Amino acid sequence: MKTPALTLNGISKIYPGTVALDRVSFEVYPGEVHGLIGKNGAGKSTLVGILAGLIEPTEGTISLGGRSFRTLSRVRAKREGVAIVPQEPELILDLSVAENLFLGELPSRKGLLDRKTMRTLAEEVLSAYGTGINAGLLAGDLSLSERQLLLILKSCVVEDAPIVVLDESSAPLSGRDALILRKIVEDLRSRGKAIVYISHHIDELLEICDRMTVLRDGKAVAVRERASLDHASLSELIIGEESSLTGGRSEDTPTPGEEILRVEGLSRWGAFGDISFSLRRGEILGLAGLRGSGRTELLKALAGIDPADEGEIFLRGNSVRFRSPAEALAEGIAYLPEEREKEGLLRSFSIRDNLLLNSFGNVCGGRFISWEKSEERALAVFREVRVKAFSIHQGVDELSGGNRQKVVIGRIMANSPEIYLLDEPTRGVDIGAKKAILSIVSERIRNGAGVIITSPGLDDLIEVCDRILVLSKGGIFREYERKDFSEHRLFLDMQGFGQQERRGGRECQAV
Amino acid sequence: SEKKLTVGLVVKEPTAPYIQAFMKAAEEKAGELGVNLLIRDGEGDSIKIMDIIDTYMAQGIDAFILGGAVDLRALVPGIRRLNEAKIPVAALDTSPEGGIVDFFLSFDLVQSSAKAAELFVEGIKKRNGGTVPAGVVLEILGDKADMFSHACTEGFDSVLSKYPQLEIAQGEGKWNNTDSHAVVSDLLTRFGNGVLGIYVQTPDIMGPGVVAAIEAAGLNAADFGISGICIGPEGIDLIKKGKMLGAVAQPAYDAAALAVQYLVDKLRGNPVPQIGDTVVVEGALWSPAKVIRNPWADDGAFVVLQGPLVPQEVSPDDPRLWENMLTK
Amino acid sequence: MSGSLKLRLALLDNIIWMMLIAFFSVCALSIPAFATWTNLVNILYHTTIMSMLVLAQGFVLMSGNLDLSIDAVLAFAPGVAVLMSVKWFPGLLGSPWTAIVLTLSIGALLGLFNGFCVARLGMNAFMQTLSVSIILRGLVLFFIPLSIFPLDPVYSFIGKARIAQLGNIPAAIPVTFFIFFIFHVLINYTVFGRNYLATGGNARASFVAGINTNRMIILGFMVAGILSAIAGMLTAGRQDSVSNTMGNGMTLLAFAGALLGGTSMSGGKGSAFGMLGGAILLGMFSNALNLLGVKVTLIHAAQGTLIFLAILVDRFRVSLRSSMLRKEQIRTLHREEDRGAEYTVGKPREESV
Amino acid sequence: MSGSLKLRLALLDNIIWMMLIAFFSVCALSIPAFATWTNLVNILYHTTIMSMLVLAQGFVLMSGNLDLSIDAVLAFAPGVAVLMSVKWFPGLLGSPWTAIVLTLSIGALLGLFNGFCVARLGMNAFMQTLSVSIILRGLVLFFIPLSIFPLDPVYSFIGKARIAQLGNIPAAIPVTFFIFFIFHVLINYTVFGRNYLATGGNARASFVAGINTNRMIILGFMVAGILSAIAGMLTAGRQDSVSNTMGNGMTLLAFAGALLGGTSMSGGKGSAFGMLGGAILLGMFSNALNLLGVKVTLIHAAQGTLIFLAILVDRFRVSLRSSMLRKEQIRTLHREEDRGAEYTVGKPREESV
Ligand SMILES: Nc1ncnc2c1ncn2[C@@H]1O[C@H](COP(=O)(O)OP(=O)(O)OP(=O)(O)O)[C@@H](O)[C@H]1O
Ligand SMILES: Nc1ncnc2c1ncn2[C@@H]1O[C@H](COP(=O)(O)OP(=O)(O)OP(=O)(O)O)[C@@H](O)[C@H]1O
Ligand SMILES: [Mg+2]
Ligand SMILES: [Mg+2]
Repeated sequence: MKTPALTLNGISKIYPGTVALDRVSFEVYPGEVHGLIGKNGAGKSTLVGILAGLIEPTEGTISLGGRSFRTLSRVRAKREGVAIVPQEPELILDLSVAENLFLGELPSRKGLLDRKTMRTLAEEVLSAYGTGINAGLLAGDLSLSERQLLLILKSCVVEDAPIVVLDESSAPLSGRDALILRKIVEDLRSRGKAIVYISHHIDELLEICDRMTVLRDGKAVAVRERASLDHASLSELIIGEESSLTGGRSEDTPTPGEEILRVEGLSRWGAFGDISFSLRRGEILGLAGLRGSGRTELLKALAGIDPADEGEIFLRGNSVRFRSPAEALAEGIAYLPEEREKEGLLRSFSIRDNLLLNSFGNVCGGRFISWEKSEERALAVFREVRVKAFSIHQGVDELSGGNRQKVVIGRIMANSPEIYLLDEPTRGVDIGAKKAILSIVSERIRNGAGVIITSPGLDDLIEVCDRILVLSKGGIFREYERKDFSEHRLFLDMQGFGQQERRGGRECQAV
Repeated sequence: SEKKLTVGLVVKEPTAPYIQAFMKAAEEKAGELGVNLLIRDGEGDSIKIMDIIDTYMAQGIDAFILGGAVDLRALVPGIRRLNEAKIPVAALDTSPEGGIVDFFLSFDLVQSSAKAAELFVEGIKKRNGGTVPAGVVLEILGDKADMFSHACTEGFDSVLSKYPQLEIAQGEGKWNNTDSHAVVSDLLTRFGNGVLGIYVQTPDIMGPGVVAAIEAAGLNAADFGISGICIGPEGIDLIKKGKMLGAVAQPAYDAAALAVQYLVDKLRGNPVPQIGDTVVVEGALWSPAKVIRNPWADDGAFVVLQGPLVPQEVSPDDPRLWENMLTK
Repeated sequence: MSGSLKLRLALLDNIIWMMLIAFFSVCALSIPAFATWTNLVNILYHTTIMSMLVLAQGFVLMSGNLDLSIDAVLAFAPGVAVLMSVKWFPGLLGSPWTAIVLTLSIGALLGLFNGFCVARLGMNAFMQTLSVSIILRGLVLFFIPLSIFPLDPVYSFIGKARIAQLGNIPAAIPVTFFIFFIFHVLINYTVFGRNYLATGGNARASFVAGINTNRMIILGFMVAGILSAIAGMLTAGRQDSVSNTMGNGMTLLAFAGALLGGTSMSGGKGSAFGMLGGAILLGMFSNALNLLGVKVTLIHAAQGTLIFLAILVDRFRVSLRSSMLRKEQIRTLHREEDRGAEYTVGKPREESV
Repeated sequence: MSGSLKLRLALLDNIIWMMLIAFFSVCALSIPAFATWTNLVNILYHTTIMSMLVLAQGFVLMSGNLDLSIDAVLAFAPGVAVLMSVKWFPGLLGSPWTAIVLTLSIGALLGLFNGFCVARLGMNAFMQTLSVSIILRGLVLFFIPLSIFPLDPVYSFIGKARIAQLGNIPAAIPVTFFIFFIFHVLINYTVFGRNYLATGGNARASFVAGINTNRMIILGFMVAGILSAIAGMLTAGRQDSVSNTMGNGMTLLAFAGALLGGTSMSGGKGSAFGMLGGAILLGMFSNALNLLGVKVTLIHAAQGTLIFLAILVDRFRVSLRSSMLRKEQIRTLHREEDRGAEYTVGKPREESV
């Protein structure tokens, strides 16, 4: 029998008010991709954080390569061969791509930085997997997906560690980048590395993992071989008792009402061009596209965050021009940001204050705050989006990644806007919560409001949308009615095969 | 027996050596007379000084000494509160411009500055064959915001106005050597060889910087006839080395000792100097001291102490100079 | 959560007031003249000016910026206002009421300028307010080489007058308390206050969420300007003159007061009462040292040490708080265990970041 | 990217030197004695002390912290070192070389203390260094009520001596340049430098990447302490004495110099040459105003205005930079069009290909 590359023994982690892990034991063998699964707040990130020396355990031992530790510092863990891509990955935006890639082990000669070697090595790594990222750029110039890819390459390839932890690394990746990740993981497995893989995507888990450990409320409840699992049984394992997945789109949806938003010839230099479409009340419109296809930029333009250079927006028939999100919000347009840490959350605020961030005025109906009313409203939203926390007065900093996402979604709902611009609302939430969010979108939110939604994968869109626009290189490529939805065709369109119906696009970027 | 008297002293700010002399003299005198002495730092801030006055009054002081201040008008409400409480007040260095100040003990800043300025002009004459040629003289100020500085300039101007051929260029040395060094370097550059002399308001804390700047420019400090008021230990050193022409010695030590003496005398009912008197103490550098009505405050006596010129009137080694008493 | 825990947490969250009370008690027991009515009134009276600056600085900090020009505004606003009303346009603006309005307006305008440059032009707040501060100090020196006095009693009222009906305490004290109360309400009970705090917590996220963050930042600077102008009126009133050295060097201590009072350098946090506590603590330190008769050359070192100890205590609050919560959690778990739940818990340990 | 664009970008990135050259040219043309050898040497000589402080502050800023105690260390380190070697233990530590080593060690120890409290105890850097600064200033006053002079020529060498072989320029100038050069290499060409910058850029990410961020922060403060101690030796040497007012009030201007030189308040950015430029620009401002004969009462206001203008110019660099890059991108697109690439440029068109 092989010896495990790592063993966690009876690990507990107690936070004030929360037991994040309760005597969890966990093993991973070399050459194995070990899935770590569970609902939001089950304790996955805490577990791998302890393994990587980011979090100090309350009790238990960690064994790596035959040695036992009660706690690990990050420096120590790294020396013992643990590489990690954390759930909220961060780069040093002012350093170059190459420097970020080698941070912590910069190539040097006698203490002096060896830039040439670094550049060459970086280009090698970046091109080996066909990422198309330029090593000379600053990290700050990269898109979200590219940044994530960069960190994955750093941990998986550059650090060349025997143990690699990927905490929901596929979440921000769009289509092709997700394939690159898969290829990287395959390589690691074939080279005998031990990989801990966290994800909420059932299909992805089934495809990649060899074994899976299920966490539920901080306890390891099961360890299963891939062979013994299928889609349904895995979902059931994750969700637990409430095994029947409620939610999703019910088929008898009301027919959309009058047009509330129309966009004509909207362009912004460098992002998208000549975009025209309309949205009706009660309609859910999906935006599909690859990384950099311009979905986020388009939504930001509609929300007044980065206003468009050209074109017109008609709201309920009137031409409007928003210079700031405040103006858009006043007209009932709310935007759910894609980057929840940077643009969504206030880390020094409690859950309640985050939920009501821009709706205190609405909720209290004036300039002065009634804390009773606010509390009531916040609690209602808190329950509706099912944040796992013991109180709405807890800081958002103390929440798991998925629960933070739920808080941001709750905030959008607290304001009851007329147009919802939801940029990847289901990112990082577990399958149960995902169903719940999608059902909120398709059942409740759409009543009297219009929704524009994006998602990194197509299945969410296919599930809830009435219509899908495929964006490619900043232009609308094709439009699908619900009856024409086909995953295959949508996918091909996203890649940009066939340009016949192309409208607008990057050619107008020079305007 | 009566209760032990308490005298409260507030100093302008304790970084300068002559303030150290105030504190030392007051302490010694208080010990000698058997009274308590409290000392606080006014941090060059009138509000702070008034805060301390309030605190002193809460503590129940019997007499108050103001050891210099940056702004002489702004602290007047504090002096008035002392007057209302019938607490006698003495002032050193500079006088408050309001309220009743029982004893103001200092040399006359304007007069002393004029005396130093006359020495300064004499020096120019001597270096230029007995005449005052046309040219530039530098006046290195302390701090434009400080009333002390204003009085010095007034005295300096009163003499220099008689020599219209002299152009005065001011520079701010901020009461420290680094800034006086920089500003003198710049002004020497600006006027090239045309500088006839350098007047430094208070060479005790700006002199070494000025001398260093002159020497850094490859020139000889003796050619600039540096003069001013207040000497300080470093000034004494410069005089001995011949790098400073001379300065009016500030009677810092004696003034503080006299302040304690007079206040205690007044409280104990002993005779104190009255306006119109002349105080004479054999062998004291500050004697004879005329006592006149305080021209700045609402009322009170100004005991005008003498400030002799060093080294012209008194040797730099004279043991009666506070500079020599402090560093002994 | 048990009641006693809640109480202890509340005490911890108001640690500045706990420190204040602790320090007060020690002083009251050991320094004779300390706990007298006169001395306590003195402490509060002496704190009024600094507390306005602490509030000004703290308020700007809450929005994630900082203002180094507050002490210069303190001198400039009343200086120029009095000049205008007494010297430049005595006919037009001669009334002391006009002078008061002028003072506050000048403060607000200077704040507007700072805020505009920071929010709209994207200047670095540190550099912006530092350069404005140097310019204003320079102008004050130019305009007011010599003090202007006496002031009209109406103008000097809030700084100087004593209120006979209230045990003869200085008017400045109730005025200060009232202003702090207003800010307490503003910060905690208005939508503006929440939006303002949010801007400091994460400006980008607040902007995206539809808060007019630029306006918040500009208003923050304006408020700081007005508060500094009030501090200037208090100063001028107290000394019954305007002079060019007013407020010199108070800015850094104002920072210290605000931070001690629980404001965060990185924005998004702050309470008016905390800041008041911070200001009073600083005032009490210097009062106690003065009464104690610490040697004058050592008084600064002693004051610095007290401040250092205060931040050390404040620092331990954070660890204490989480350890208290954790203990409580463990207690709950044990109770569950007794009831047959399956948890057992090991020794709690400090968490490192 | 075209060569000319690269050049223009490089110029923009060194805007502080561009401003310096521009300001220099204006002064050289309009102020008679300005562009003389002596005056230029003077400017550099006067800048040496401030430039050390700018480097100290800038270096700490790069790691995302700040240090308000640098000017107090400037006075404390040489003060106590000289006291020890001249008064307290003349037998043991009497050599001026020991005094130099002592000075630097005291600077380093004070930095270590600051760094330890900030990195390990999690104290707020502002409060930590502010309180240390107050304490040190207090102790300096206590230990050095009167200046100590003269100093040993070995000790005062770097502050005072002139080097005959180098056209008689003060030793301080080459020493300063050499230190800046060392830091240039340290920051840009060593692994330590990159790790240090990374810590300031994003402490969390650097921590995850396995960098000992606490060590970086502590080292940063220690370096600042040593540089401040060197600044103190330069000051003491120049005035040939140690006195308690040395360095008073220089900290804020050191910030200004560092920020003008391109350092960022939020860390992760900074270049040694930029900081040198910032320090020299500040020195040139005050030199030019002195040479111009600006009235003493207006000199502060003028200096503040110049600083304000400098940050305004610096501010425009950012917009200018992105507009230049944007134009370049358009040009590239045009070129692609000429080559018949699949994208068409110009007015948005309905059809394509
Ligand atoms: N700093 C903290 N303070 C208090 N509680 C915390 C803290 N960090 C995490 N928790 C709690 O620990 C539990 C486990 O969180 P963890 O981040 O490990 O969940 P997760 O399984 O990774 O969830 P997700 O899928 O949403 O990322 C959650 O209930 C969370 O609220
Ligand atoms: N901050 C930025 N700086 C420079 N370019 C950017 C920035 N943000 C986006 N872009 C560019 O704008 C274009 C559109 O990006 P956008 O984020 O809208 O794409 P997306 O379809 O939302 O993709 P993703 O899957 O990454 O969310 C891309 O070419 C991207 O590189
Ligand atoms: Mg997680
Ligand atoms: Mg996107």
